Amino acid sequence: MALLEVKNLGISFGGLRAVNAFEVKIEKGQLYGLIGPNGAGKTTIFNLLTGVYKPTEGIIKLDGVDITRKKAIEINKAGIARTFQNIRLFKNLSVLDNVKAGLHNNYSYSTIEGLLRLPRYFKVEKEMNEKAMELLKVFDLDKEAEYKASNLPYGKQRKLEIARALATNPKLLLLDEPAAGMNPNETEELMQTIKFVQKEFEMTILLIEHDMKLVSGICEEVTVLNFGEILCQGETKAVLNDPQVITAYLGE
Amino acid sequence: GCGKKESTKNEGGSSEGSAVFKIGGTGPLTGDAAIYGTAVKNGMELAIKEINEAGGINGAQVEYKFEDDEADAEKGVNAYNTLKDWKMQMLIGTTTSGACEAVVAESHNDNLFQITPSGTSINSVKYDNAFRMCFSDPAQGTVSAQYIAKNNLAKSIAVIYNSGDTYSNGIYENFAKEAKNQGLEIVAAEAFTSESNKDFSVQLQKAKDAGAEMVFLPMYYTEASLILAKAKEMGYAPTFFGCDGMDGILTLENFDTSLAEGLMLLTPFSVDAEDEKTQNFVKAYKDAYGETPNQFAADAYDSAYVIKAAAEKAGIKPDMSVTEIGDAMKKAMTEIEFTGLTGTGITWGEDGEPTKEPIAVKIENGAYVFM
Amino acid sequence: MRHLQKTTKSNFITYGIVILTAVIIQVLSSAGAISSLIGGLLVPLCAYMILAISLNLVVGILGDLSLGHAGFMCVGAFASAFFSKMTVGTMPDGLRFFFALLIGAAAAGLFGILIGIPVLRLRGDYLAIVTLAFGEIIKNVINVFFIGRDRNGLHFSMKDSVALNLDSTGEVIVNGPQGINGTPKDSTFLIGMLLLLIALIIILNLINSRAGRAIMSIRDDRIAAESIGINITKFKLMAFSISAALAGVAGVLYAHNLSSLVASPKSFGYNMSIMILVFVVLGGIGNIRGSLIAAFILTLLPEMLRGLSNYRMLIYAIVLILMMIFNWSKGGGRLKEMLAERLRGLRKPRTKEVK
Amino acid sequence: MALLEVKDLQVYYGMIQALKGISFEVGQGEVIALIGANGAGKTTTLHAVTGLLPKKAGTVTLGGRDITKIPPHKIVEMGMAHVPEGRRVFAHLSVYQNLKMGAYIRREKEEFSRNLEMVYQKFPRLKERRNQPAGTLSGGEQQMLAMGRALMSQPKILLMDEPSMGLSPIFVNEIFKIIEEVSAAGTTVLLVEQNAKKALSIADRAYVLETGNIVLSGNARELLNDESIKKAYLGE
Amino acid sequence: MSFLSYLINGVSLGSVYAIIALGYTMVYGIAKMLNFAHGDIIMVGGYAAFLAMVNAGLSPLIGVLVSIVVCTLLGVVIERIAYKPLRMAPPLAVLITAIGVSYFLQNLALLLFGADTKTFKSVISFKGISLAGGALQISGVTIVTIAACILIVVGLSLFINKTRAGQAMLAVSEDRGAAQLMGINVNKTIALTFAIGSALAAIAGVLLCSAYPSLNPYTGAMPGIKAFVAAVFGGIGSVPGAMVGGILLGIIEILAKAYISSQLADAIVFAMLIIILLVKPTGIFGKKIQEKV
Ligand SMILES: Nc1ncnc2c1ncn2[C@@H]1O[C@H](COP(=O)(O)OP(=O)(O)OP(=O)(O)O)[C@@H](O)[C@H]1O
Ligand SMILES: Nc1ncnc2c1ncn2[C@@H]1O[C@H](COP(=O)(O)OP(=O)(O)OP(=O)(O)O)[C@@H](O)[C@H]1O
Ligand SMILES: [Mg+2]
Ligand SMILES: [Mg+2]
Repeated sequence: MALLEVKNLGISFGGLRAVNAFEVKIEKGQLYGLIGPNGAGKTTIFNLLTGVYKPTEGIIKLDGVDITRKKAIEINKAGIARTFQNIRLFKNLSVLDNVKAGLHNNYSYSTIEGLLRLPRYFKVEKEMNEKAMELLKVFDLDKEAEYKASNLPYGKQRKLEIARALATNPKLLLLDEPAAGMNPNETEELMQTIKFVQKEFEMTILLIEHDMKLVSGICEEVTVLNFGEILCQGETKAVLNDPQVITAYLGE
Repeated sequence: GCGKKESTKNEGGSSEGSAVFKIGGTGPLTGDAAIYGTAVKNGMELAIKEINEAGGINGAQVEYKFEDDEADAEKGVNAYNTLKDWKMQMLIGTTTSGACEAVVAESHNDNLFQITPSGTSINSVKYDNAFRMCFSDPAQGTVSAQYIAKNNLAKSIAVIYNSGDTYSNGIYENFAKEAKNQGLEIVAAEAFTSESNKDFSVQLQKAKDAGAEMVFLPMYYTEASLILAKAKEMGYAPTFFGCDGMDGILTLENFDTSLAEGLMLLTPFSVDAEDEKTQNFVKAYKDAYGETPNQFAADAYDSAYVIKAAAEKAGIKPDMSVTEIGDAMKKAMTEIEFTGLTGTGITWGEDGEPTKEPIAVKIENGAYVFM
Repeated sequence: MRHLQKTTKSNFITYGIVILTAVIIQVLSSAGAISSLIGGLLVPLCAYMILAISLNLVVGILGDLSLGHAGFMCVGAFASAFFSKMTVGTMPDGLRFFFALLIGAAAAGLFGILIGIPVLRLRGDYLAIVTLAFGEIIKNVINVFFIGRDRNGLHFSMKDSVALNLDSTGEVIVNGPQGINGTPKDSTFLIGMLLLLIALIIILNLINSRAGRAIMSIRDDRIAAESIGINITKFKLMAFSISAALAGVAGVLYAHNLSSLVASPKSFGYNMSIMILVFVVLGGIGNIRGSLIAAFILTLLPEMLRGLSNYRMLIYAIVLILMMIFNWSKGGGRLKEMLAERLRGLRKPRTKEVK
Repeated sequence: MALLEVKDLQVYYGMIQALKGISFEVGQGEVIALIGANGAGKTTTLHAVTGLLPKKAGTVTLGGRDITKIPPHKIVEMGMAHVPEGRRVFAHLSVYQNLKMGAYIRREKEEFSRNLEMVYQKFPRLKERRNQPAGTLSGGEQQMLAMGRALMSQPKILLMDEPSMGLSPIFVNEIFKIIEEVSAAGTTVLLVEQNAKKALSIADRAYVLETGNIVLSGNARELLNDESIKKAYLGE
Repeated sequence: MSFLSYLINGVSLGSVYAIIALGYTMVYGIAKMLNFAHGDIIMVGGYAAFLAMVNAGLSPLIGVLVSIVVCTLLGVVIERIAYKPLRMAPPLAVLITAIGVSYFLQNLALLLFGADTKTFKSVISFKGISLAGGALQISGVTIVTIAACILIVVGLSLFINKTRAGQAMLAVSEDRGAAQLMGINVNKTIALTFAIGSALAAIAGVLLCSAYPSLNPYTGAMPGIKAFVAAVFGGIGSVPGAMVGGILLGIIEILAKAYISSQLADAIVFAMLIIILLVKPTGIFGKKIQEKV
């Protein structure tokens, strides 16, 4: 059974049909790409998958469970975590606390235990710190653990967002243009990291990206979206050589 | 006019040696009740200056200090404590009931003699160390109802009162109680609050619809002036009956006094009174502060003279302790008989209440006429 | 963890300051070196400091502007004063005051949950106005409550005290706008300081725990917080109700310090709420220790300025404006930089810079 | 003389020095690329030039006039336009209103309609969405709007902060074509780009920024073939 | 009949709230700050007109003009001294400064003019109209106030949408940094906003005092808060919203007093406000734009 199964997903804004009849099946452990021209509806699909927008029709199933129209929190608990096209970090928290916020639901003690500083508080906080540092190390952010998140340079902020999403221990990770604003070397490094995450955490990843080097480099399959509709879907290499995709999206 | 306060100095009199009495005063000098505190401060200041010129109390000069309490209980206690640090021996205060109730608990602890010029609520003089210069709320409310019934002024009465104000509410309640006894019918009792004290159309409309012949206004004159203006605009002309807070309406700057024509009120003091005492006071006050005194100023002025009278009766000396003075004054207060601006032959009971008869006046041709 | 150590250290400095202040004042006061004015201000100071830190939980930590904090204080004050008046003489003073504290905190906390309904739907200035409205409603409604007691039990009215129909043994306990008179004077400076310390521990421990992190992440980015599974409803309500309960405790202190308690605009209206907000902003939004210091200074300032008589509130206003400008403007920033540079010789910079 | 001249520019964020005394110049009609890694100080440079950030030291001259202390709106009136990082579109205003804001310093009606036509022709998507609130545009669409808005003022010199960020490959080519067009029409361009390859291929000259210092500069074609550049910024 | 007359009274009261709210919303919408001192500028406007008319004996029209000039200057000066240094500060810091300014104006007025209330002289000589044989009265002040409101709404809307300065205001309200990049002088625009807001405060002050002729240093405080409520009610920054919000507030207040309880009227007004905001979380005219994620 596929980890993510989307059928006939659609949404309109006023008169604008932003996404129409979107379908996708992503297997466990896959690294899947979502590409398409600007305004094609990619980010909107992420928003539908994560409960930010409610679809007008369609079904979303995660690991066989119907999560359509569930609230954002429930969807996260069900196993989807994401990053945002416009970075959304907890700006005033430290880098470490950003990740620890992501650990919120997986490491638990009651508020009373926290207020009274009972032993469990210290035990769980210690575990959280260890886990968070472990994640930060993956993204080479451990040295900046105590910085305020907003003081990080852009590229590191993007990485931190991924670390935070991973901290929620998702089954499916959604990345919205993770390489935007990075130069080719930084992109290269990021590709390695994403690959590493896929392997190390046995993660299923769906990503949006305009950097074709990244897409062709790590995505196993892609879907191309155009004007809210699926233009092409399949194995990466084949799709990127599809003449339709070239005229609509890639150019040259 | 503006800017007429020539002096904001708090201390007056001479302060040579320690042979002076220290009298404190408290009341709101800022905030929206500042007008009352300022009047009390001025009245008290005027009296103490005169007393000092005339040789002081028991041969000792009097020093005084007035502290702002913003008409608030907590600030009132702060003001009281500030005065204590200054070594106050007696207190004229506080001006407003709410603050007075908090302060009197403190002064009771210290057994410090206190006379409030204008704190009208029952609890303002709850303890034996506290006396009152003005009428109490029950006195005013009850007497008003009795007066109206006795003179057959009206049968159906509407009341407009400030439900958020201790003074207004206190008078209203006692008025209502007594009205029942007197067979008067309260056809409408409409409240307002200090958050909505601009528009009185509804209250007046209800009074009118209920067919009230008289509207009783237990409130201060600033709000009453708006009510009178609105009633005129509505073409509604019942008899208006006020209480002592109404005094001052005629001297409200730029106020069209014709609006107050026919207004009746019970007041212990009237600037138009023809006795020499009042006239001298009014003149001296005008000279000093550039404005016409109201009843708060008169009560404060009297309070200072009451202290003088009682102090002389008790024979206290400035070097006595606060408690000694307190005990002596308490006793003396019940023994003196005082005649001042706000009444003649006033005596006090142990409960701190004065025996004062309110005088009913009516406004005719822009002046008070005794009835 | 270094991180944990750093915040813990900072927290203990705050506790230390509070305890030290308490000890110094207690020593001075038993030596008779404290004026009546300061002596009288001690309990209100504790109450204001508790109010400031509790409001900071909502404004600084949760990031919602609340203009109705005095309302919660009002609820705590009236609920507890009512209880104390009812039970005076039936139990030891200490026990009664303990129950009064619990009741005040619980009542205010309950109202904190009640206001949760709008809080969850509204944002920014729309929320601010609703909290303001809420505070005004509380004050207005308390002003029409009349409760009396006689041998037939409790009587209740929303009209006036006459309508209570008390018999000769009757006593009006809550008298509408005249409030509650004669509340036992149970508050002392030491109790106040103890409560302040407890409030501080609650708030600082909350901030540095799982729940606090959740609350702060909601402040920084609501959508991102939802996306990582943080329950907005739960934590917003938690912040509001804890903050309200602590404000209620401040109200209990306040009510049991003055013998007359009235829900006047001055003591429980929006002006008071704004006053508390001033403490929070001046002390630094989200900075708990700063709130304490600001509340302390700004409560004392007008009293210290009494010598200036009528100019005092004017000067207070000017000082307030100048402090804000000093804190936040470019010019003020430069001034601060200069001061910091002077200090730098003494101390190494605390924050690490991004390379 | 160069149109824009920057000398010994130093900028601080509080205690952090972001620019450590950089100098560069942009000649009339040139396309200059400014490249560098994340956090090198590119955005900071542009902000300081347009006056959005205060300068600790150094001078900036535009057309021979010292603009170091001149406020941004005056600099814009002198013919400088800036496509800022993060796009900064007026989120609640429509696309059309945003473009109108771009023409704030141009009062002429005719000029306005001509420029509007030009922008709509370069970015047909904007014409399609002219009544949509800018805040609801997709990332790429907002980027187009930010560019279009800057062009509406008919600038003498155009500063662009990563104009290709978030654009689809086909549109990245398009945007560089547009930059060339704009340049050909006589506008001087200062371009900050992560896509160094594309930037260097259309630029005349380039500067390389590293942690607040200019470490390298020269002819763009030459830099494109420079080994160290290739390694550090072109990913080859 | 009595309902009608209550309604008219509600509109009268509401029109005063509305005219105050218009000035409020102007500053609120453009400079994005809660100018808690707005009510006090209204008070200053009242005093300026009072002094001109009563003490200097000038005609009402001149009195209004004097008031407008005084308030406009005051508004600009306050902005320059107290708010401009705080351009980079968080909004809450500016809010607190505004409160400082409010205290300052109140206490300065207390020192200059004294605590005693003055009775304002209405600037409107028009007596109003009576309907239904005198049973219903619409006062002259009400009619003038409503007319002034409508004029101001139309004028402001035209100004904002049609003039360059108005466009600049729109841009500044959205993003000050980006506005600068359009060539807009942000400081000048905000100063102009304050000037207009304060001029409106002067007009509001004169009309408020004409409708409710009592003037003291605290006259503006409560109406200021009510106007704030009205502005939020109508939708923050919406000019027509401020007017509608104000009038609605007046009507609710009067009807609550008339039909429910005069003691609880304030509570009812605020409760209604909460309920309406729960149904429409951005006010009556507030635009709800979904945040793009
Ligand atoms: N809330 C909204 N209201 C109106 N239109 C919207 C809204 N959200 C998105 N749109 C429109 O829907 C379309 C799809 O937007 P979306 O953000 O999904 O594009 P995208 O594929 O992510 O593009 P890009 O690569 O540029 O980020 C766009 O044309 C956008 O203008
Ligand atoms: N507001 C700020 N406060 C503190 N430091 C900042 C601020 N803005 C930028 N910095 C720091 O200044 C340095 C230069 O940042 P700048 O944004 O100019 O870099 P950039 O070259 O544009 O990078 P990018 O490619 O990520 O956009 C970085 O180290 C950054 O962390
Ligand atoms: Mg997108
Ligand atoms: Mg940048």
